[in-house]
Amino acid sequence: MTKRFGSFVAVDRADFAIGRGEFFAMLGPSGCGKTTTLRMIAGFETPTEGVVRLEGADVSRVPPYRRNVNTVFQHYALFPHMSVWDNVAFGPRSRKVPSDEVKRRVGELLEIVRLSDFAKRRPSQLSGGQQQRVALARALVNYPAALLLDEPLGALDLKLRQAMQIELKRIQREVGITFVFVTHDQEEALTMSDRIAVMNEGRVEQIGAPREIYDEPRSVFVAGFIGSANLLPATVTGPGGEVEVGGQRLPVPAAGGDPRSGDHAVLMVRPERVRVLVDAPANGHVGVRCTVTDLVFQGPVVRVALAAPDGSPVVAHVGAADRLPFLRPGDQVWAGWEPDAARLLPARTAAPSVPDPHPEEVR
Amino acid sequence: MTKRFGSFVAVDRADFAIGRGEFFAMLGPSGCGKTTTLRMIAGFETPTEGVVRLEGADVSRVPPYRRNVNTVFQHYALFPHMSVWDNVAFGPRSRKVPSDEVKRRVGELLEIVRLSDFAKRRPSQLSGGQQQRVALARALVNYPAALLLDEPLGALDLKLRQAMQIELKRIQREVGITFVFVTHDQEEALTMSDRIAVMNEGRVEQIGAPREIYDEPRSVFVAGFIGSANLLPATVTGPGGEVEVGGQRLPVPAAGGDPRSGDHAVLMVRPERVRVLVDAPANGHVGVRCTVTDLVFQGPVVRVALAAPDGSPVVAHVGAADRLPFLRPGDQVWAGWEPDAARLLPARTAAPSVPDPHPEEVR
Amino acid sequence: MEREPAPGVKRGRFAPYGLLAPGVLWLALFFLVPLATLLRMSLSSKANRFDFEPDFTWEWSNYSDAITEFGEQFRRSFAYAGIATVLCILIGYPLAYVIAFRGGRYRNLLLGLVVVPFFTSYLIRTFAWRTLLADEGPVVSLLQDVGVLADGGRLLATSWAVIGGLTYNFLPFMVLPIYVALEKIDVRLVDAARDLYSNGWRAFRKVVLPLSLPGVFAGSLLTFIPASGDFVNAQFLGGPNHTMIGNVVQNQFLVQLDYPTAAALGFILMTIITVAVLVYARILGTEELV
Amino acid sequence: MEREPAPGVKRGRFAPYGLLAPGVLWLALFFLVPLATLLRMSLSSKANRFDFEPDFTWEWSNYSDAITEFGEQFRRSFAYAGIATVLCILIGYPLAYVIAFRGGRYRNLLLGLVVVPFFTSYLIRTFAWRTLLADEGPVVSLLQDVGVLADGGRLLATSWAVIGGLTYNFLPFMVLPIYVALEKIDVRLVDAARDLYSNGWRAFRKVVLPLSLPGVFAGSLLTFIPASGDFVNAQFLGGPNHTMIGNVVQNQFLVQLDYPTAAALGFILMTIITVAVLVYARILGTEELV
Amino acid sequence: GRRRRRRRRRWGGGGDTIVISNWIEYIDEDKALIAASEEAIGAKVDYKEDVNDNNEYFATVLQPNLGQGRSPNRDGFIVTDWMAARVIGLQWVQELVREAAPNLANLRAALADPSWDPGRRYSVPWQTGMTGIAYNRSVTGRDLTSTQDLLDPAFSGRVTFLTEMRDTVGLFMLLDGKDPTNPTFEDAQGAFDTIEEAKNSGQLRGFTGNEYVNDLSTGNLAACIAWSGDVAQLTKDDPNIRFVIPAEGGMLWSDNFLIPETSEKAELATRWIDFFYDPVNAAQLTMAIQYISPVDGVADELRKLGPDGVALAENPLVVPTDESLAQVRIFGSLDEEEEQRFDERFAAITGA
Ligand SMILES: Nc1ncnc2c1ncn2[C@@H]1O[C@H](COP(=O)(O)OP(=O)(O)OP(=O)(O)O)[C@@H](O)[C@H]1O
Ligand SMILES: Nc1ncnc2c1ncn2[C@@H]1O[C@H](COP(=O)(O)OP(=O)(O)OP(=O)(O)O)[C@@H](O)[C@H]1O
Ligand SMILES: [Mg+2]
Ligand SMILES: [Mg+2]
Repeated sequence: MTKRFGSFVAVDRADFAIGRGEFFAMLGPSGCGKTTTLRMIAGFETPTEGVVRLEGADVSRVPPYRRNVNTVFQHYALFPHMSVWDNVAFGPRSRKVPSDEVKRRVGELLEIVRLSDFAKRRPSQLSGGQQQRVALARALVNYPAALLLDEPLGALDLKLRQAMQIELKRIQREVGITFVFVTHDQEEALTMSDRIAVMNEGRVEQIGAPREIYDEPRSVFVAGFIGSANLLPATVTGPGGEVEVGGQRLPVPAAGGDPRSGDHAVLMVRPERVRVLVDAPANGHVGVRCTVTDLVFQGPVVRVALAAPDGSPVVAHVGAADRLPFLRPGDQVWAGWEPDAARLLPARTAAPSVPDPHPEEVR
Repeated sequence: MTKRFGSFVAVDRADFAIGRGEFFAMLGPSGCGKTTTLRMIAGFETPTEGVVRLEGADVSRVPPYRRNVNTVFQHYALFPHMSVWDNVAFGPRSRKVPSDEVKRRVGELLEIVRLSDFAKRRPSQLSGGQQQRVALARALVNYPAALLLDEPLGALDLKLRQAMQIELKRIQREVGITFVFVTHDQEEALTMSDRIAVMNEGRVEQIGAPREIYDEPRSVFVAGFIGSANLLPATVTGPGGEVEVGGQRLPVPAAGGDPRSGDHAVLMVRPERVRVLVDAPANGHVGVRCTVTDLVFQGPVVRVALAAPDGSPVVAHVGAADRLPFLRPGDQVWAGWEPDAARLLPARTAAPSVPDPHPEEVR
Repeated sequence: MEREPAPGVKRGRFAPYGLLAPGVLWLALFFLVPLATLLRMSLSSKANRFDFEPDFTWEWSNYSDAITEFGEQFRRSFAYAGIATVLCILIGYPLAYVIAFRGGRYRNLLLGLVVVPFFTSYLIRTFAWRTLLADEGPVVSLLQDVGVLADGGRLLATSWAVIGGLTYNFLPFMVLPIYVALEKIDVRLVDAARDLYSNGWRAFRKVVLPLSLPGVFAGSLLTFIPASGDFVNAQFLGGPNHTMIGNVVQNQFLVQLDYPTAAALGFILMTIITVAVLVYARILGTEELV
Repeated sequence: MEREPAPGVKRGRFAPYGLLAPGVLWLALFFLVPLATLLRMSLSSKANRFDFEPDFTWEWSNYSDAITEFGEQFRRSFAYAGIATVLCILIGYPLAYVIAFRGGRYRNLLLGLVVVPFFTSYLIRTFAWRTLLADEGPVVSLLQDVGVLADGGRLLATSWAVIGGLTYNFLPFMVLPIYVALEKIDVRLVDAARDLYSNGWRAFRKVVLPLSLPGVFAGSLLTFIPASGDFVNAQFLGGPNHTMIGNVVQNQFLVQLDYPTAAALGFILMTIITVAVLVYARILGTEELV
Repeated sequence: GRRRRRRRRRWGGGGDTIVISNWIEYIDEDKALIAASEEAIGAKVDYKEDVNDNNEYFATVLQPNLGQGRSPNRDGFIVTDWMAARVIGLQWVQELVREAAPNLANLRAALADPSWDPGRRYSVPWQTGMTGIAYNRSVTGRDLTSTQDLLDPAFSGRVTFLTEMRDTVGLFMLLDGKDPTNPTFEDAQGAFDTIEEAKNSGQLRGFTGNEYVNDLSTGNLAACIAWSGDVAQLTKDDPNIRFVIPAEGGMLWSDNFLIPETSEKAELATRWIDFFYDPVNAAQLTMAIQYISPVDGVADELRKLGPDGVALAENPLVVPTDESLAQVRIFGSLDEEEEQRFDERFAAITGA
């Protein structure tokens, strides 16, 4: 399906199926069309082209209230004139659920989102995170067949987010809801979802299980967008999977496609697979010579920034438990990795980490 | 300073100083009073008790427009009747900056937040993340002495967030702005800030450098809130720092205070310092026997959930490069760590990871 | 509508204090002085018809007499004005709604179409209605054809003509405030309601309507107040059996020169309307209103 | 005020279609028919004075005659109504502002205080003003004391009395819509403006005022339209040199029985006001308005 | 329509009923006279006080009904003479049933033969009054005698004229030496010019209905054109308020009873008005409302009604002396076109 606002293409031929009971995450840079896609699924937007099918039936023209789908809106859209309790009770009451059942369910959901004590307040008297939790409760209380969540946990602190993630998972297990999830928290996407769709500029770039997306990205964009990745410009030198990187020849397992000798490509290695070695890599490891440029403490890991001989940055995440040699910027070291930690990706012109809207998209 | 809404205490005797040019982060569970604290600094709330000083002078009653402080609001508060460009130009124009200077600055800032092509749109025509970036640009364009940011990057994807973090750091370096930052992204807080204040239920629990907060938390709440922590109930058995955990005696460096023998305490170990060992820990490591309960792939690390003999959960983060024995739930293993990886904290009644508002706070 | 200040906002600490001055001045000049003058007048007694400075004698009988004598006109005024207000809501709300939510770029034009007929003067409008409702006019024929009206039936000089005229004349006073209120409603809230299984009607009833109540309330005041004091419609569209309190007041003032009675009538009118408005506010939900 | 639909919302797809019916009915019944009747009448010519069913003869001279003959009253009407509207904004906006933003829990009460005096009838209010402005009345004495008014000066039967009366009578029509608009403004936007170095006045001018313009516009219409067609104030507060077009219309209708001229006057009035409103809308910023 | 006190409405039922429209407060307060008239004619009288203004009554009751040949549901109504002339001209009224009304012979001779209803076939006066000048002696500081005095610059801005065209124009025609009993538009030019100039120079404060009485008594006005009936009351309370018939002459008007063409009870209606032409009943009416009665012999009957009656009989504003009657004129009838020219010119001056 495609959606245009005037001549602006917000979603461009997105085409995917979501299985029943699946936990489906959508990732993508800001403004790439995630919210618009969700809104089409929920029924607030009619696709300019294409159709939306729910359980086989074309629902492109079915109004939202007849789709058994609920949404947690990015902007919450809480009813300002109702108390928290009434906000949450809105859905069940619309469906004429008996009032003691409503009471029970709302109580339960407020308990889950830890807002039982705030039931009588108006949304405007809540903090941002509290409002988000009300939005979550308001959608969950309906036990819908599918739940569309637009960054539902973005305003919550890590602990609460984790607790909510667990609750969501539990509800999914118990009720069998299909979750479609927009998030900017990659860890969240990777931990929670069965499959992930990575979107870019209105197009779906890759769909797959988290591990697949992480370990076997199909494009430079996906590799760069999910997790961090060292992307080294490479030239294919041999058909068997040998490339030249920064003047050095390295063996590499080819990713899909059949790179021909001389092709320009990109070699990807995840920072956590990069080891910082004082000596040239040995026992099966390969690597390039680098200069240390920076060291940043990041809680569980230390981030070591290096520069390859051709100037490309290489980052290594070194666990606190790994005994790291004492390094200072300027030191010469080796960045090494096991050959299967690297992947060869087709080169792309656009820099993947800068999701700049192309000028021709806006008129 | 203290702030009450009616009888509800939103901020309770927060008392801290922020140095000039400092990057100061505020962390805390949802609804703990971060936004309220920021609003008092910015001048939108008058403290019920206490004063706010800016550069030594009491400004508690100075209106916001005379404080050289700008805010990025949690809800953006973009002017709906103005274009993106006019929103950003609002501050400089208020200060009667000459119009070509305004043009230059606004252009520059829109460039930085990557919205140059959206300058003519209304805020309602932007995606959530784009709106947030406008809010950021609108505050930054003033080069204020201090910038208060209330989750300014929450709606941005990881890449863009990182790019923005770098821009913020650069601006701080160049202009010497003091940043006060509310975030739910701990990595952000830990990487970017000079000091961190951890708040809980309106109170500031600990203030310190990121490393200090992470490595030497002063309370169970802080330990549990920042990063993940294994918190094992312990009983102090010897004055020299020996505790009993799950039937085993372990040496441990005592954190502040002087635990007396027999005291109940909590032993904290970060998951990334925990190694999963098939055999009893050796060469200086200590540890407890555990049962594997779950394994989750999380991108850079594998999260191994264990259960100590007394049932307390223990989590280990094992890097992808660490050759992990093949494990299945139910396997018996050892959770081991170096003695200096553990810290002994005073026990607390309230479970720290559940920031439940206490009923007596709400009337 | 209750709109609580956003977290911890003290509304209007930012109000320039100078702004209070007009308010105080207004209170004194426009509120207290005329009201006091009127109150005094309403409790005075005239020595004779041409006693234009009646003595202030706590003449409460002005009130009781006015009520017994003109009770019928009072009842009629409030009945007519009330029905006209309800009709204005019934016609004006959908109009405002359609314009605000479905008007798209024609909103200005549509709003214009609603308001433009009212740019002709009040009297002309009333006269136009007279032509419209005339015994040989289009409306009567239509109603007779469909059988609503008996063959010899008429509309002019009936209550319905007066009510119709009031409704017609005060419609923009209903449409505009409702439009202003509707126009501000965040459509995303309607999306949310529809997402939560509310069909259009329920979404309207539970979200749009409550949020637009201040407009309905303002519109009702702007319609009911002038309608209940009106005398033109009753005079030109109604018969002698359909006079309203406005006609009585007009007569007392212009013809009888009985200012105390007229003032008493004004006060009674004011009291009844005030009570009516309070009751109305409560029905709409006071708490919701402001 | 422009409020663009939230990302990709098609406004009002949810509008129950039945709601359109009253709109169409309204258009036909209230807009087209009376307007057509009136237009026809305005182009008819009378055989003699008591010809109450004039022939439709494309009598354009009705228009040209009306303009040449009553140009002065037209000018005066628009001047008075215009000044009264401006005064209503100047008095009413601060009032509405203070109530909406500083009223707190007294908002209902304060709003009541503004509106209650208008619950007395229109005529009574006008007469109360006459007492107020009388040559020996409090206002004249005050103005004479402070020297604004010469010793023999008076207010009654001057333009100022008419303008004052119009202002007083139509104030609630200004206050209520502005209040409705102000009441919906998100105070957090004001916070944002103040944060960005705007003092109260600039925050007001740049944020509150633009966001409240629909209310000001609606209020201006509700004030200007009836004020420009009014005849009561000019009759009772003004002198023979202060008559307005409403008085002319009244005279044409009631005394001269010249319905074609009256209808032509109505149409001219309508045209001029429409143009004035369009100009006004452009000044306030059309695009901003709806 | 003019005087008031409290009244009670009573409802009669059954039998023959006639419906009469009259000005408000134009009958005794408790309507004993209506009850008496009912007895006299043997039918119920539905007495409606629904005439406020001639033009308005014409526009709201007469024209919409009689203009389309429909009954206004009235068997009699009372309007001022020029309006009576108009409806007679439009043939909306029917002849009185003179045979049934012997008392009508008591009509004062001066009123018996107006140019617009020769021989009073269609109309008889209900009450009459004089138009002259009223002034507040304490403001003017002198007595006024002529219409010319209204133009005294000393009273600038403190003078009003009447909106009733025939009264105002009539006085100024007399001042101009023209005869308003046979008015032509040419004759009236001078009067119109004078009035217009008074307005333009600011001499004139405005054109009024009878609300002038208020301003006159409070001193806002120095002098004005006024009706005798109003001033009769004012003078009693404040001797400084005075009424004169100008030396050049004043105007005499009457309110006339007419029977709509559609009425089927013309005879009953005629008998009803006849009741008030019995000098005894006429005196009762005068006692109650203190206007000038059109009935001969009222003065004598008044004197029989005690000291109040005697006082009224002596009051020249209620029972005018012969010489003051000699000074007043009735504004003559205007044909349709002339009337329109008069109305238009006058409206142009009053600003409407
Ligand atoms: N206007 C108000 N009236 C009553 N209580 C309020 C109001 N505004 C905020 N609160 C309460 O004060 C507490 C602190 O709110 P605050 O907005 O400062 O939280 P926060 O730390 O910013 O939370 P979050 O991370 O969810 O945004 C919350 O419990 C909230 O419910
Ligand atoms: N009403 C609208 N008119 C024009 N363009 C719009 C409108 N709504 C959204 N867009 C544009 O469509 C694109 C996709 O918007 P969408 O809200 O789907 O993004 P998103 O992926 O949800 O982004 P974010 O992560 O920032 O919320 C954006 O570039 C946005 O500017
Ligand atoms: Mg989005
Ligand atoms: Mg907050």
